[in-house]
Amino acid sequence: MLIGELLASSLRMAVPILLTALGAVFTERSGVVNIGLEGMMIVGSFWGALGAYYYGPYFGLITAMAAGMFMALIHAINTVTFRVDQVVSGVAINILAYGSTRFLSLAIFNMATTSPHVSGLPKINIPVLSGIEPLKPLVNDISPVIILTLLLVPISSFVIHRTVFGLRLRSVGENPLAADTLGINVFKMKYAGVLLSGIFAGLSGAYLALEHTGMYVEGMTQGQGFIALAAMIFGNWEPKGALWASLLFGFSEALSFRVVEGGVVPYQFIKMIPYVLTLLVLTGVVKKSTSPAASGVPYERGLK
Amino acid sequence: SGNKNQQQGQQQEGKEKLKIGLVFDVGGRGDLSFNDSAYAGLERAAKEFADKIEVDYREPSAGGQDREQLLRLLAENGFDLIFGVGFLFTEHIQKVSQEFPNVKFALIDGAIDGLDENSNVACLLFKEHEGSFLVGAAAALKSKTGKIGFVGGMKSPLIERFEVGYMAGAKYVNPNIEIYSDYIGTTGDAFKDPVKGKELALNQFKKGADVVYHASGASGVGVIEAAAAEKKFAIGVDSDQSLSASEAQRPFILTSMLKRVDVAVYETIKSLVEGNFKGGYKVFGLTEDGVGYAENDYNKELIADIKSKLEEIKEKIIKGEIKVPVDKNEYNEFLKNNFK
Amino acid sequence: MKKGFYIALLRMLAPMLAIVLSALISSIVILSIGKSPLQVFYTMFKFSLSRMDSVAIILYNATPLIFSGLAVSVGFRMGLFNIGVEGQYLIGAFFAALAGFSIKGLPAAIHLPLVILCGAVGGMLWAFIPIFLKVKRGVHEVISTIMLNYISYSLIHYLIADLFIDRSQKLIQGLGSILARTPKLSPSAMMPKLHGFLGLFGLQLPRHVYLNWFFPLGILTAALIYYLLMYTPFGFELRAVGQNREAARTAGISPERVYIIGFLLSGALAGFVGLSDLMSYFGYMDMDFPRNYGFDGIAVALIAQNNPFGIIFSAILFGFLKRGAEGIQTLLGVPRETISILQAVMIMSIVVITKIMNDYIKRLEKKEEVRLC
Amino acid sequence: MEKAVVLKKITKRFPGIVANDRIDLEVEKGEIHAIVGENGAGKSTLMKILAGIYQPDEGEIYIFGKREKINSPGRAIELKIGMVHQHFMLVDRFTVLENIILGAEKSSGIALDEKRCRKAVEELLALYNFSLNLDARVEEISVGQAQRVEILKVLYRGADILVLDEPTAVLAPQEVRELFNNLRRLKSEGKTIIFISHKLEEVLEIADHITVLRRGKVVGTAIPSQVTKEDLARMMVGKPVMMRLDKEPLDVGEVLLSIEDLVVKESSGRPLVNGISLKIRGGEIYGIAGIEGNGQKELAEAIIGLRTASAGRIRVCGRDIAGLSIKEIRNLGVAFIPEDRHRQGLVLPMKVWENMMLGYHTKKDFLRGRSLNLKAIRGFTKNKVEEYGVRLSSIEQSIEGLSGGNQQKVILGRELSRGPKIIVASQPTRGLDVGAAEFVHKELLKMRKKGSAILFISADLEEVLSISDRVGVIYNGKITAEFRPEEVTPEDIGVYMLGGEKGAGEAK
Ligand SMILES: Nc1ncnc2c1ncn2[C@@H]1O[C@H](COP(=O)(O)OP(=O)(O)OP(=O)(O)O)[C@@H](O)[C@H]1O
Ligand SMILES: Nc1ncnc2c1ncn2[C@@H]1O[C@H](COP(=O)(O)OP(=O)(O)OP(=O)(O)O)[C@@H](O)[C@H]1O
Ligand SMILES: [Mg+2]
Ligand SMILES: [Mg+2]
Repeated sequence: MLIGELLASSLRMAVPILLTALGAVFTERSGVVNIGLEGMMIVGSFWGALGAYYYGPYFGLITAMAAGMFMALIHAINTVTFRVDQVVSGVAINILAYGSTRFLSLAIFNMATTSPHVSGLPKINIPVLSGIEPLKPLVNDISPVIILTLLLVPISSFVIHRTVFGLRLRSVGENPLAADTLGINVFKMKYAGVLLSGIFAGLSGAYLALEHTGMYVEGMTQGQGFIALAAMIFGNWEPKGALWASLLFGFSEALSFRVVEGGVVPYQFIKMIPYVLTLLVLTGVVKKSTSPAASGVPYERGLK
Repeated sequence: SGNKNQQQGQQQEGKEKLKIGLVFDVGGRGDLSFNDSAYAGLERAAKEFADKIEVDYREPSAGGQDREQLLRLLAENGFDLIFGVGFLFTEHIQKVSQEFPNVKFALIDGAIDGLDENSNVACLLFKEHEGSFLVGAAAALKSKTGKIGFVGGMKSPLIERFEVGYMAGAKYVNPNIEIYSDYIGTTGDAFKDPVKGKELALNQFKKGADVVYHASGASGVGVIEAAAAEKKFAIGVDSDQSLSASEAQRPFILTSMLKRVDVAVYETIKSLVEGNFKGGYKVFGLTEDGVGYAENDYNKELIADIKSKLEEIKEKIIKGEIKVPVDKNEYNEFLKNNFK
Repeated sequence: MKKGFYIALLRMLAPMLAIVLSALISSIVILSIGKSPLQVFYTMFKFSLSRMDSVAIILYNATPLIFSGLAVSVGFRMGLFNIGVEGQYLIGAFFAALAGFSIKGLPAAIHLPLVILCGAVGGMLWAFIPIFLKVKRGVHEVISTIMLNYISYSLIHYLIADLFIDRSQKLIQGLGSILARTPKLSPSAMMPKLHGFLGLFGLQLPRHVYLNWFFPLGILTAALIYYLLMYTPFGFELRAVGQNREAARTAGISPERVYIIGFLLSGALAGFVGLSDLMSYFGYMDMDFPRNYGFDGIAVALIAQNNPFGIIFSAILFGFLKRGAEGIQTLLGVPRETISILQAVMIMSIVVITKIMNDYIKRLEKKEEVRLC
Repeated sequence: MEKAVVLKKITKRFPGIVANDRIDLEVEKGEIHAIVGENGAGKSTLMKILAGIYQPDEGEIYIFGKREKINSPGRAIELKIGMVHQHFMLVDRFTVLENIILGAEKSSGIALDEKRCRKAVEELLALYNFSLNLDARVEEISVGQAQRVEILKVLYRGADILVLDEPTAVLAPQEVRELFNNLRRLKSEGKTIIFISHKLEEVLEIADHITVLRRGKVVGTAIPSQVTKEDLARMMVGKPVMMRLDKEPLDVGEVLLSIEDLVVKESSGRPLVNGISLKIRGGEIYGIAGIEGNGQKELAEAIIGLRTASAGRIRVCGRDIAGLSIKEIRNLGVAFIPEDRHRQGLVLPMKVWENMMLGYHTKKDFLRGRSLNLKAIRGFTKNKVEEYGVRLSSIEQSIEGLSGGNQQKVILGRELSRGPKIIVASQPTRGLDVGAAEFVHKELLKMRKKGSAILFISADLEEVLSISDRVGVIYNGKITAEFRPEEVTPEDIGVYMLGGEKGAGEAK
């Protein structure tokens, strides 16, 4: 029972990280580093609430993804078309996301930091599994976005490894010149990778606002875009890896909620658990990182 | 010189009306509790004294480092009374008020040493522990499981006062009650993390609590959401959170601990308008109706059965028959005295 | 020669063009809330540049960013991304505070350098963890520094809210709130302001300005870093490792050694970031101690293309925007978010335009070269 | 005869240089047409224009008589033009199969239909009698195999016009044979082949027509039967070229480099160098011949300390280097000319003079106190640039902008100027034209005369045989045979390079 609760809580905490990390896999695989994911989550949370406030949760999810994609488009124009430093562009995206949501929030809701309440998608029960007692918290009354996210892991994996699109996307991140000589449109592929990451991050933000909390609160992303980046690296640029990394992180967060305060350990140290655990696991698991060979390097045809 | 003209122009304009400025705490307008409450007071005054005052407000940057500059700029630009919302303004108001002896300042929640009636600073202080004591009692009275919870934002002496008052109130009603207590985080971000707020509250509910009180700013949204999801009770804080909650959440908000920052702001402006602004310390407790618990159309029935008991306790506090603890030490003493 | 002049002109022009472009884009934002862009920009410049105190405040704002920009840039120069400046400066500031409040009775001439040293040591210690993990265990520095930032937040909270909280703070009638903060630094640990020095030149700064000796120290540090990078064997090794680690290794340079020393240097610079605020403005460290300098430093360093002197200028640009935001908010009631948007747009247009310009200049220079040979 | 490709007045300018200057070229359908020229003559550029990578500034292109505008590699593929690039264009981390099908995948819906792709590729393999493990990652296969992958990529797309840019630079003679057989076969199928090479014998052997470029211009055309190697070389360079090395008789000193039973393993545990022993004396050049990927790179890297020996011993001037750092080994007097100058030899974005001090930047004469003595370093660089005739505009320019030959001269200047006792030269002339290669050889011979022990590794057999005093053949991490150059022919050695039997032509 309590184990079920712990796992359910882990899952809820892991989902936003996982979604964004999946997006990060796509952009990184196309060779574009995107540290603007945090900002894309921020606009996702705001635009998700905005869309849902006026036209309901489904529309909210769509506006969130569109908003994330729009920020990603800016990043793509900066880094793919103009080939500027990908980190700078990402930093600027984060600032822009912060400033523009606050600005719009004031303009639209007349409040700088919160939206009105919005309702999320109807919660669902998973038919067969919901009867099994220990699984109950995991499969009853859960957000459809959680299911969607979990499904997106094998789907992303399939897309990356087993489709024409995926093969081309990876080739562009590994050796854009080679891809180019084979008639693959490098720019289109990179745009696709970056835009996908924006869509995922936007959805992740919307999950926080619509599905978890029921409103937009400024800063509710709490730096999870960066954690997602870490999860993606930790997961070795693979959707499945990102899943395990996000779950590890979600689990340690959920665990930290459950460590009772007042013992010998000051509570601040309990708050460190997720980060320390991640660090420890990383230290224990040495593996050769296999970042895409041309990650972070702008491409221009005819450059050596 | 254009600048000077402009400034003078503004000052001349301002001379006809009193200029009231307010600088928010981090989080700004829309936090659904503290800042919004201050804003409500400002608005009310603006409406009531529309022909005598004009009001304006500022928000500090996300880290809040420019508080002092904002205060100073308001003072330079001819404002007559300037509020700093939150104890983090303590040092800044102390400094700036000395630079501008002709400008009045009001500090909410913070205490500056050595003020008197003639000072140009008024400290508006609240007895949050008294209000929390009442909602703690309400929680204990309403709890069927004998377990209740508290979720704080960032741990700090101020938030601990909410926690301690709440626990004392609950124990006062039911000495055997079990109280879970959690804090969200270790930075100011803990006041805008509804995701963790919800998870912590959910965890408390799952452990058996059926009423959870929060003092966590905008993170409280998550606590209320958790209560609605679990069909248990949440207790709001600062302003009457039943009013800002969604339709679906309202049945699950037992009450809110009111901290009448709006009253404090309004009263201070009023005193200025009426020409009897006084420096020093203004304390808002149960006696002054500066703190309390909320009753509204949505929770009237919920608290109907315990209201008389709450009123009784309130009287005792006002009369001094109950001494509400303000920190952990006093709380332990409180427990010793009441249940030996 | 004429071409050289032309190129220099283009170089100068790039940032101007960027500023104009971002101003244009921001104008749309300003128009959308029904204010006049011209008035906003006029006010912003006027307010920031026509007042002595504004100018000083801009430099004060720039001070921590110079150090964090330098810290980040040292990392970038050797090919590492130090996102951890954020945590490093908080730990550094705490170490400095600890040395500042716990030691009493030392003359300032000894105490002050000691406190600064402690700041640097704190930053180095916190930087040592990720670089040690990277070199010994292959842990990616981006992940470890992100984690360590969060860990530092909690650790700092523990240190200043529990362990070293100033217990001498008094409440009024048991009310108000004491701050979760350290005791105050001894006066001998406080950095003098620049007022006296500038007074010698007839410049009178208002009392409320906290511009202090960390600003000149920042410029000096930038110069030292420049010298280190360009004129010393270690600086050369650092750049070589950053630009081609394999070639550097082949040439007998140990990248691991360079990483460790370089990252510690970066951490030491990060240790300076919080000191200007701590030792001149606050005099204590509390839970409200300024955040995000580490992240701002990334933008500062990259806009300056990791050039130490460029960093001074981009830090001042950031300081200017911050001051300008206060000005237009106070004088015109324009929300400060407008400036955040302006800032983001400005960063983007600066990098985009300098990129286009540089490509163009490179082409021009190539033409020149051929004619020479 | 139908013309497959006609180029008219093609001009391509790069910033500051005219890479192709009004080039006319006619290639008949079904012929093998060779293009030769010095480094930087503009051969690759011209072919890249044909492949859609560069756009010509002026000029016209006709493919099978039709005027075409080839504005992207995709368009070139549509026109059935395929190019095998000088630097392989392969995705190292992909499998052979993935590399071949990339961009022309067969799919079912959105999914990749791997089965159909595999079948199509296997048919091609059978047709051309290629053997390749389709599931091997490209980073694991040999250079010869990688080249086959490149050719298959082109064939898979059904190209009718094949462009091969220096395809033989890294192949063993037997592999070259095999390649030529395939080219002839493709020719007999009616495919048109354009072939670039610095190796003039090859060109004379395989080509039907030859076009010679010099400094971006066509300086002549020839038919192989009517010209000699020397004629071609003269056309290329514009003056007579000496084709043979003048080597003074051997005058050896004591053993400076001695290697005993050296084993170097990959991180996975597979031995790359598997028990090599050799001794080199001062004044001696020991050549290592072998197909790339047989452990020569690792052997070189073990000597300089980039890899650690898992067994065996390396002694430099009698001193065991186990446990020494690269820097310490270099200080013992070991100079290293790495095979991949861009990856290991140079820091490309840095200036010429900065590259000139790389690895020697802590030498006393480059320091003043604890700082760099920039004046001394610049002065040193200027001297070397003059001495070696490095063509550049300024020592302040980044070394990226120099041609390969000139980059190599900088490395030589740097590594040879401190009187090294031992020189490890790994593929030092790869990609260099005859003139530049000759220069490298002369410099190495100078060092030999001065008494250095030189380990000379090359895939180019002619070269190894002409410069070395002794030649060892490396195969699978072992020295499988050792010769004196005058005792053998390239073909004999080729047998060993491909793993042939011991004893066939072995000499003591
Ligand atoms: N992308 C480019 N940008 C600028 N200059 C270039 C570029 N590509 C080639 N060049 C220049 O054009 C000239 C011709 O180069 P190209 O690569 O065609 O020579 P090549 O004949 O193939 O030489 P090699 O024998 O070394 O392969 C050289 O001077 C080179 O520096
Ligand atoms: N984008 C570029 N900008 C400047 N110079 C270039 C560029 N691309 C290539 N070059 C120059 O063109 C010359 C030949 O380029 P190419 O791509 O043909 O390599 P390459 O012929 O194999 O060189 P090498 O064989 O000498 O290593 C080189 O000297 C290189 O420096
Ligand atoms: Mg070429
Ligand atoms: Mg070449």
